Amino acid sequence: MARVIVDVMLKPEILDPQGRAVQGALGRLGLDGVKDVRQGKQFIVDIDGDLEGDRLALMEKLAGELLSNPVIEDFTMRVEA
Amino acid sequence: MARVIVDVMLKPEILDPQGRAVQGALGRLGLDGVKDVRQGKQFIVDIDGDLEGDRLALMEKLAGELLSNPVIEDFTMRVEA
Amino acid sequence: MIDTVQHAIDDTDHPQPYAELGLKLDEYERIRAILGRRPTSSELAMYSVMWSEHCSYKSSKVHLRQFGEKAPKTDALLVGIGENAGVVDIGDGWAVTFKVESHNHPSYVEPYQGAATGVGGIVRDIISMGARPLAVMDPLRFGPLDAPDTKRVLPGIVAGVGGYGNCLGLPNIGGEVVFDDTYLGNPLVNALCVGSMRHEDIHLASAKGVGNLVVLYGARTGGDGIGGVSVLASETFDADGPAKRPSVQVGDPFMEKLLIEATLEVLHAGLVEGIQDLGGAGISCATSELASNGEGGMHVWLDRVLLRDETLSPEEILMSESQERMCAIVTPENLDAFLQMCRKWDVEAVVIGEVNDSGRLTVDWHGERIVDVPPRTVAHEGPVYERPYHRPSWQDALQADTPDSLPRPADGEQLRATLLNMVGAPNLASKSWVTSQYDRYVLGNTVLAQPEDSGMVRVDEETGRGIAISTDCNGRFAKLDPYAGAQLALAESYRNVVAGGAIPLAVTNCLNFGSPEDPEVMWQFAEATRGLADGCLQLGIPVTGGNVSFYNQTGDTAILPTPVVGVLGVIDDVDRRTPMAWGPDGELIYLLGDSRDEFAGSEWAHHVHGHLGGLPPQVDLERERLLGEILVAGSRDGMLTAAHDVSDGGVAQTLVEMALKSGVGARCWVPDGVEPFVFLFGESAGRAVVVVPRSEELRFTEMCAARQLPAHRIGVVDSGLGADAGYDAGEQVLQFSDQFTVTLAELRQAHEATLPAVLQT
Amino acid sequence: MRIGVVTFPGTLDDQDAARAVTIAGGEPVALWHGDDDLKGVDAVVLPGGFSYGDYLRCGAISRFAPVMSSLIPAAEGGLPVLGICNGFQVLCESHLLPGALTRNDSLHFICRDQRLRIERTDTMWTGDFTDGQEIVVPLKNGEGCYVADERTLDEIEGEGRVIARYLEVNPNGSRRDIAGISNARGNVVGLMPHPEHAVEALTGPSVDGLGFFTSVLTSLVGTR
Ligand SMILES: Nc1ncnc2c1ncn2[C@@H]1O[C@H](COP(=O)(O)OP(=O)(O)O)[C@@H](O)[C@H]1O
Ligand SMILES: [Mg+2]
Repeated sequence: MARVIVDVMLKPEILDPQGRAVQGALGRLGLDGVKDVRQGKQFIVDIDGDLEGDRLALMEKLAGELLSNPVIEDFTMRVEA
Repeated sequence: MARVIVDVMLKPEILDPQGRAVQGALGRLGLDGVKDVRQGKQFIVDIDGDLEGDRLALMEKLAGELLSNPVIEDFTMRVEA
Repeated sequence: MIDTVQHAIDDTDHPQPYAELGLKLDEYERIRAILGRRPTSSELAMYSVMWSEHCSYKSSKVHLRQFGEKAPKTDALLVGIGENAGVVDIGDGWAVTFKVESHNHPSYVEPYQGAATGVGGIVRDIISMGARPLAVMDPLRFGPLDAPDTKRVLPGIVAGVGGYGNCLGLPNIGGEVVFDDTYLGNPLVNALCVGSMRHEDIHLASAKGVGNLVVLYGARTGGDGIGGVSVLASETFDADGPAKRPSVQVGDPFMEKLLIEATLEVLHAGLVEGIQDLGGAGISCATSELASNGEGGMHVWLDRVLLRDETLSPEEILMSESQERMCAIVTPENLDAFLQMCRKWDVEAVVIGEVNDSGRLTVDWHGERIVDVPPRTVAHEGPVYERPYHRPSWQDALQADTPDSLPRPADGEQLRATLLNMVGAPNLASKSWVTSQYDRYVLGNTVLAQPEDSGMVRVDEETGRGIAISTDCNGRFAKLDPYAGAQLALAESYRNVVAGGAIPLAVTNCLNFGSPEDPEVMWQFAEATRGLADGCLQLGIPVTGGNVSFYNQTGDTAILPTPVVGVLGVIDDVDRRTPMAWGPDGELIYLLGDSRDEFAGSEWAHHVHGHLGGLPPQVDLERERLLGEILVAGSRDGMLTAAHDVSDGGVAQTLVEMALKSGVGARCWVPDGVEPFVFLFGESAGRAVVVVPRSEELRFTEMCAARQLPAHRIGVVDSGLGADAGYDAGEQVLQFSDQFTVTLAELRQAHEATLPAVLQT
Repeated sequence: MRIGVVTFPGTLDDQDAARAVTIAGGEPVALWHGDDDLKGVDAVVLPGGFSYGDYLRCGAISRFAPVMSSLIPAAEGGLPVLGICNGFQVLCESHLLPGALTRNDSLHFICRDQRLRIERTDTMWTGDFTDGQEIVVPLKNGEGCYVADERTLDEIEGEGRVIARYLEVNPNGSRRDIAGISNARGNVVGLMPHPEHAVEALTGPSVDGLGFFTSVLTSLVGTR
């Protein structure tokens, strides 16, 4: 059993209205000095057996093509055994 | 300058239609053995100065009340200096 | 440890948590008497949810009977009260079903999901009748606009209604947004759905045919919402359900869309003998109702239910209120075809039971019998209460406290200021901050939607046959006099439907009240119900269904009694609808009906003076009916360019809304014998403003005279008044002769700024 | 002329798109997401809706549907394809069109009658409009904010591939007020607003949307 965690974030040059809205709200609720907020997605994928070789490569490919859109997003992926 | 990373996930007992849709897609695209997928949010908050004492407590409170909805979501928060 | 029937027989004195499940001791004793032993824990779960106020209508039943007893004779009713939703014949072989339901308490706890699942639930009611859903509506009520909790609750509820309905592909064609202090700790989220079908496609919830199979299909069953609707809707908030399960249901509109398509396919293919949606009380409700309406026997293998969470106990599976599930009765020969259509739509389906003639509902869990009950005692023979009620001690004082001595605007300048203030009042201001979050175009059949008087959709693309619906209620009127208030709600809804040119056919309602255990609230309920039933009889339109929501209160303070009434009308060609925007220069503006000095419960008294007292406007349902006949005839014979009913905010509000919608100004005057202030802001019932082309004036006024409906010419559409009034020549203005002039730009600003100013973040 | 209309699970405006095709004088042909057979149609409309619930990202899951495995090469080969709203999102996710559509800057779903200017009339879907023509059609979306990096934006502007722009109000924060774009060849067009809801005076704010559907019929006749 493996657990794959994929974090997806908008590329820095793409406007993030949700992050901006959160930044505004944090300020209004009294948290000073918030410079920037980005809102991304996190996927937790639980998968049977070991994730190696071809399956690992496929997971990596899908993280980059399905779970994230390379036109606007970056992703990171890590596997926890 | 501190960086706060807040991960927000639906509580395990709450239905996650997004995760289910992703699970279905991963399977159709040839990744076998996917047992479960949960989709959550990640916030990256960059904040001036050190985050300690009251400000840290406030950030923690807002992570639990603003960034996540305690009725249906759990969160974890970590601070990177 | 599974509590089996055998175990219940052997260990019959085992103490049971009936009180925590919301059952009273005598109710528990009755269950024991029915079964001749103590119930198993699964049986107790079933009885407790099915006998809750929400599912059993135990406090309201004795009053609701009037809707049947006093039902007017009509051929239009194909299926009456008691089914998932009533069905009305609209002609040409078409039938329509509609219903409104509340999701008040869940929406307070979790606004987005509460409202979303409210929409999801009512849509399933409509598809379970065999109808294709056509549209949704959402009557909403909140605390004061500027209250912090309103800012928490309102955006979430609106996003939830929109999120679910938009994703399902159902146009939102109307609703209400009302603000009042009493809803602060208890907002009202009512949701309406309407659907259409051919007569031969009507389906009912019954399990007929020994040997037929019970198929559960749709989403998997999870732990969400256990005790949700029932606990939340029946008792007040502090009594939360079983601790380890969240009492919030999460909706999946995508699954519901697939469920609609799959359901309509299996129904049209003739693969279904009976069908039932799963809402409050989940599998308990669906199986006991299906069995009780059918041959009277059913066996269920509960361990076959597909689960999202393998740790669920059988009691929890029986009670789970997971969304997006349906139950169908299918013959063994049709099973494969049924399952295949489900697969086409990626919908999971599994046989969980079988119809038999045992007269019992039996449930097994891995080979052990955990339920063995007569299904009628669960579904239909729950407790019925004659709750005590009496006229509130404060009612006389409230009615004696008339608005007559409130200071009124004295001259044109003050009237003008009052108008600008009123059109921006939260209850009268533009609701487009809300409605612009709703898709009103999808399906391509929406003929009228917000801000029109009614929502109108085309049912038949060939002939243009269509329907119109409006929902209304002024809770302040209902507080002043619940009997009259319910009739005023009915009258307003009726008027909104006829204003568009449709002929009213049927009524649905959502009766939102405080605690039925409070005799004064119970009196409000009894009076409102009586008023509505009498009113429907007089107008000749039957109540086909509805919903009761009790326990809407914060502490001891109940909400305004809020009997929301929805009227459905038919129009044989939607091309002949009457919109609210007036046409070109020179058309004549008429006020139909009588204007009296009636301000009790009015928006003016509420908004300007914070006053509530006196007797509500006079109700004259014969007059409403006559007004309706004139408006329908005017539409049918092409005599009217526009029509708009007069209600909250009076004639002034009506004229402003018509002018803003069309963007063209008008010159108006006050008819003889009426005080300007009373004319502009009074809220007498039975009135509408219509716009008549000059060529039709004689024909129209003669018709009104012949039918003895008062018709006063009160204005003329005029785009060229700007220069006379000292503005730029092109400036559009509304001019009240001898009183004041105001530009449409000022009115628009006042009307449209209110909601965004508070809600835009 | 046979125009395919694709239905994915969660597609909502397929019946409207088919109606628009009919009113324009074409013959609508239903195409199913799970079937890679394009049935020999002359053009395809990807209608609006919430395919796969719009979970993950709008259009992200639909892109991998069997029908797309035929449609993508056909579009690259010149088959006229119009993606409306969710269909536009699918086209971007499929990389038939550049850029992406993200959450509206207001963070709300928005439904309004939207004024647009037609910027280019030499695509297969806009030929019946006049240059610079202003039209009003419904707009309804939650994720309609068109984004791309500056280089890409400059490139599509430079090649004249912006086919429609928002006027008066930019309802969702789209870069450079972009409401619709085409590919270089002009056969694939993506549009956020909904022309299929503006084909009958009775139910739409105008009949301006019809032009998209008549355009493709006209251009197909021309190429035959
Ligand atoms: N929550 C809502 N959802 C959809 N439409 C709404 C909602 N609230 C108000 N509307 C629409 O806005 C318009 C104005 O509402 P209202 O003033 O209550 O109408 P009326 O007084 O004619 O009943 C109507 O078309 C109504 O259907
Ligand atoms: Mg009205």
